[in-house]
Formats: sequence, structure tokens, C-alpha cells
Amino acid sequence: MRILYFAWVRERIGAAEEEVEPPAEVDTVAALIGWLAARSDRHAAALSEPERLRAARDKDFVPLHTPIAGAREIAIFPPVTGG
Amino acid sequence: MRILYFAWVRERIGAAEEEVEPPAEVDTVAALIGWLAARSDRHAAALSEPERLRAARDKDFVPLHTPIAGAREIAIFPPVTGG
Amino acid sequence: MIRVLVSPAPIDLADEMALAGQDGALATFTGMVRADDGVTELMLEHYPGATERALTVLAEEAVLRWSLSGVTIVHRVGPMRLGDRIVFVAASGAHRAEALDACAFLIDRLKTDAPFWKRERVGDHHRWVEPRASDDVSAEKWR
Amino acid sequence: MIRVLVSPAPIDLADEMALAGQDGALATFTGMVRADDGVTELMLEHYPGATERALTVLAEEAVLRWSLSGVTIVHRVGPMRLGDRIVFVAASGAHRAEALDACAFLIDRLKTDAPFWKRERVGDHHRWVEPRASDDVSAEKWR
Repeated sequence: MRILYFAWVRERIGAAEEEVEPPAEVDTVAALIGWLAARSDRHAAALSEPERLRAARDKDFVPLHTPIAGAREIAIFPPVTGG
Repeated sequence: MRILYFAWVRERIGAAEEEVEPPAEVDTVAALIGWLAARSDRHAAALSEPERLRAARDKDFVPLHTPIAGAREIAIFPPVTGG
Repeated sequence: MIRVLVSPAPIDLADEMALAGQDGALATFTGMVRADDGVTELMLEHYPGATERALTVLAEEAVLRWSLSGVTIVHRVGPMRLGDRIVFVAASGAHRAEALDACAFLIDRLKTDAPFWKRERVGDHHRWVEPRASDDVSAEKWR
Repeated sequence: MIRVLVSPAPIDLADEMALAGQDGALATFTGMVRADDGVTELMLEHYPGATERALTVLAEEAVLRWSLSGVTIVHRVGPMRLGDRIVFVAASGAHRAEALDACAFLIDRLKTDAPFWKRERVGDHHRWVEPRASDDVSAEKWR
């Protein structure tokens, strides 16, 4: 599964993307964020406040309780600020 | 007193402006319109339905019951259709 | 900055957009001649002097109601062809909601408050455009 | 006609206005980089692929809600300087109220529904722009 990071999430983690294989019990975007946060101090610094994060599943914006089964790409990022 | 006509009022009268000296009892725009309508058949054709007319006094838009004493220029025209 | 222009010259959008302001948010409205019911030409008559005064009053009212850095009202007069621009209004400021509201205000009120009259040509005939009740309703919103 | 473009190239207003439609009424909104609190540069990051998809969904929603002949959404990405245009949206149609409403809808919803992130440079530092609660309120109006 491909994980993409944007904006300050990307900066804090120090990478724009990574490939991961979460275990089966990591079944939602929220669970995935918790699981990713345990990978390193940098991940923890970026992902420890899920209420500040938003996500997309295969380029569709989704709530954090969305299942990730079958997803090829999950993006994690702060609230958007375009326009 | 200078009278200006615009749009179909101007076309029906056949003139864009004229100088007139209404008598003292012609004291409002509405009275002026009635007085002008009596000047010719063309004036009558243009001015016989005051509810279809609007007016300006010295370039300010005013209701037809506005006094004309002291005015230098009265304009008479249909409702506007710009933009 | 207020810019009011009434002129028979074609409206240059690039120039007007550049003049209209660089302050964060710029909302514009452009009205063009369209082929309603076989219309082939439009003639815009106006009341010289009174028109510019009415448009300036309108621009000043927008500046009083909203926090704006610029207001532009450009209206073409004289003969026009299909697709020609009749009117361009713009409002610029720091915040988009104010620019958008002011822009809608300017065009809604211009329709009822400025001395312009449209005459359409259809084939060999011409006819004066009738005012629309919906224009009065739109202008009334802002009073 | 729907036109969606996400590009690092400067936005050419004259081109965009000409493409945006000739159908009676054209409403546009342009957002520019402004010097808030000493900002000297803006960087726009986005989510390639997802951005274009989100903007297309937005344009299609506008076409479903209002009677329009054209919708344009152009958003610049990458580094920008003061005064540069960040975004241009346009809605054109036969009637001004629909064009004006659709234009406001497009920019209000773009602010909350498309994956862009702004990073400001102030002196030697940079900071990510925080979302504003007022943007959520403006977008909510249209739901």
C-alpha cells in the first residue's frame, strides 16, 4: 500500500511517500495513522494528533473511519488551504 | 427650461431636446409631462402614459411628483435597461 | 480607487483586469450581447453626464458598504454586435466575500439605477428592450 | 464547456477571459498573493491527480446546479511572488444571477474541497497557512 504525505505532514516525516504493508487488524485510515505514528519519532511528530489530519483513499477524500481494505493509495495531510 | 428625451420617448417626439417656458401652475414633473403632451400629436403619443415614464431633475433621478421650480434641465425617459 | 468609464470604444478586459486591483481578491462581471430571438445588433443610448454621475454614486456606495481597495464600472455605449462586451464591473479587496458581494451589488444596481436604454435590431426592425421585473427584485435586495 | 487547469505557469487573464465564454453573462473571481504580515513569497503544494479530479467534480456540480454554458477553474501551483495570481474561476451563461452564484460557489467550495496547501515565506522563515473557520462556513452555504 502506497502512503502519500503532504504539506507539514510530509515535512515532519521527511518523505513524500512510502510503501507499507500494515497487518490485517489495521483496518481503517484512523488505525493506519496510529500504526504509522509508531514507525519513528518523525512519524510520531507528524501523526500524533489525528484530529488535525485529513485523508484520501485512492484520490477520493474520506473520513478517517473509512476502511482501507483494497486501497492502493492512502494520502494523509492537513486541512486544505487553496484558492 | 431645457427638456431632454431619451429612447422611445425621443423617437416618438422626434427630438432629443427642446427649450420650454411652462406657466407657473405647471409645478411638478407630472404636471410638466401633461403640459408637454398637449404640444403636438407626437408629444401626445410619447407622453400620454406617465406611468411608463421616469424623470431626472438636473441629472438626479426623481419621482414624478417632484417640484420643478428652479430646475434648469428635466429629462423624461422610459425605465432604464442598461447593463 | 474608483474607475468609471462610459465610452463607445470596445472594452479591453486585459487592461481592465489589470487596472481593477491586485489586492488579494478580485470579482468581476462582464455582460455581452447575445443572440436572443434573432437579435443581430444592439444600440446603447445613455444620458451623458447623468450616467457618469449615477455610476460614480453606485461605486461610492459599494466602497462605503464593503471594505474594498478598488471598484471599476465600464459601460459601452453606441452600436454593438453579437458577442461584444456591454458592461464590465469589478470589485477588489482583501477578502473574497466582500469582493463577490460588491460585484453582484454593482451589476444588480447598475441595471436599475443608471440611465441606459437598449435598442435591439432584429432583421430590418428595431425594438426598445423592456425592463424586466426580475431586475427590480435583484436591485431591491441591496436596499 | 468545462476547463480545469492546474499548472505552475502564470495565469493569463486575457486568455482565460476569452476562453471562459461569450454567452451573455460572465462572472469571475481571481485570487492573488498579498503581503499579509510581511509575506514575501507563497508556495502552493498540491496532490497531483486528486486535485484535477476534485476540481472537475466541483465544475460538474456547478453545471448541474445552474444553467451555464461554461465553467473555468485554473489554479497555479509552485512558488509565487506578491501580486501573482493564484486562482481564477469563471462561470458563464445566459443569466447574470446564475453566473454570479456559480462563481461564488466555485471559489467558496474550492477553498475547502481541493487538495492545495499554502506555505508562506516571511523573512528567512516559512509557515504553513492555517485553514480558516470562515472558509468552512462559506462552503457550507452551498451544501
